[in-house]
Amino acid sequence: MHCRIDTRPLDPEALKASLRDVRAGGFVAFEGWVRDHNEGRAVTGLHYEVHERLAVKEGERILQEALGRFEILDAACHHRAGDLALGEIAVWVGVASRHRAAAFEACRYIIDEVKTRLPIWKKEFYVDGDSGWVNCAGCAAGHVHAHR
Amino acid sequence: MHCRIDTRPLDPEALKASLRDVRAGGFVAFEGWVRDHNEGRAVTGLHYEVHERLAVKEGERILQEALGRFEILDAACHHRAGDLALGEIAVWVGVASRHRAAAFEACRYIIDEVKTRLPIWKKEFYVDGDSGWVNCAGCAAGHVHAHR
Amino acid sequence: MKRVSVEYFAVFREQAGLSGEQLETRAASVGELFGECALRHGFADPRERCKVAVNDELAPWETLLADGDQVLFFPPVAGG
Amino acid sequence: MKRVSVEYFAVFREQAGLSGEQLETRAASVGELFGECALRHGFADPRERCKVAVNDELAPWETLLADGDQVLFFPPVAGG
Repeated sequence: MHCRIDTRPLDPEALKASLRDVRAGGFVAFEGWVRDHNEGRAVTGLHYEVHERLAVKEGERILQEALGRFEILDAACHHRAGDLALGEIAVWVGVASRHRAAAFEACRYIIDEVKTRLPIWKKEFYVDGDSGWVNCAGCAAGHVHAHR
Repeated sequence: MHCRIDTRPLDPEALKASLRDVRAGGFVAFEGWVRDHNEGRAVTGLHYEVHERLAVKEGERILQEALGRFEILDAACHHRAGDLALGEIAVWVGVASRHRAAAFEACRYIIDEVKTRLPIWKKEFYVDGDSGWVNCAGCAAGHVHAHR
Repeated sequence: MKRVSVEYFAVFREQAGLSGEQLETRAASVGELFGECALRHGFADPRERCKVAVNDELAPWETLLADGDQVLFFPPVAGG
Repeated sequence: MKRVSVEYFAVFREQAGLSGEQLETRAASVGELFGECALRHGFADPRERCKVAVNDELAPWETLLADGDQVLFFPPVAGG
């Protein structure tokens, strides 16, 4: 069970290897990829600001919850911080279990909770030079100018 | 969209690369791993017999169904044939979508259908030298002797 | 009498002791043909859990058997 | 009067124009303190969508403020 904030690109095969278990018959992974569009605007890349200590603490709590609620063997979650390009992996969640149903449910649970509970903020950069924090009132893209 | 039967080890990163799409924000993968136990018996490995032509045809039909039912961008499924060792990947399903909910649902749908519809048969080999076809009446493990 | 070819897979092949045979049969449907073969070779799996393909397409058990058909009998599948 | 330290993140840091400050306040709870800071710096996000951590632990808005507390104000999160 491990939750980490990484400033370097995530390596799914290495992360998966950390969950290897000969008792496991099913493995489910979720990857969040940086898209080229969001709400109709062309995105060129994004920046994740993370409060690392609290993000890891909350992430580990979520993984523990999943281990308690679902019949799984192990689970992990890694999230990127800093600048990301299109197509990069922003977040990786992996779950190994004896049977597949529990792996699907736990993986879904973990990513849903991670997205709403971890102190992580996403700033999108747009083709026209603007930028904006996602999910934040009164600071819609186009009103805030990029200052990287 | 592709479904294949492979006699060599599956390469998840290469398979995933085939589904890359800058419009995709979520990617879900399922891997079936060869476990060391099944129904209380210690397993040493297994053999998949596959009717390749019909398995590919039915697998492609399942992928088309998923593309029609869920808001996904692309999906693929590869299944091994032949002899597999513990821990090897027996089946890989990957789904890319704009939003994660559809990717989870489609991935779950595909693997559920693949397991019940593709003409693939699994023979398990046990520590005590016995073997048995899984899911088959009147031929429970221990009654059929290995003859690899 | 129709002449058909039959192929067996996995546990059916092992129980029959052969992977295929050429048969002459009066069976009207592929389901009826399966009944004949199951009886002769001692297949234990109930038909509801098995599948049949006729001329390279999965088919319902009610499919009428025609002279020259190629029939594949599939025991319960277990992919994954 | 209590002396507390406050830190701002993401859009709050940009809107405040600073990442942290030392404050003297009569606010009883961290929620009350947030109200003061939001007014002064023009934070637009409703409190229900924001979070607060006190002394390195996420905490409810009703948490009583104590002298020397380290308070972190988090705008709406967007991981993934």
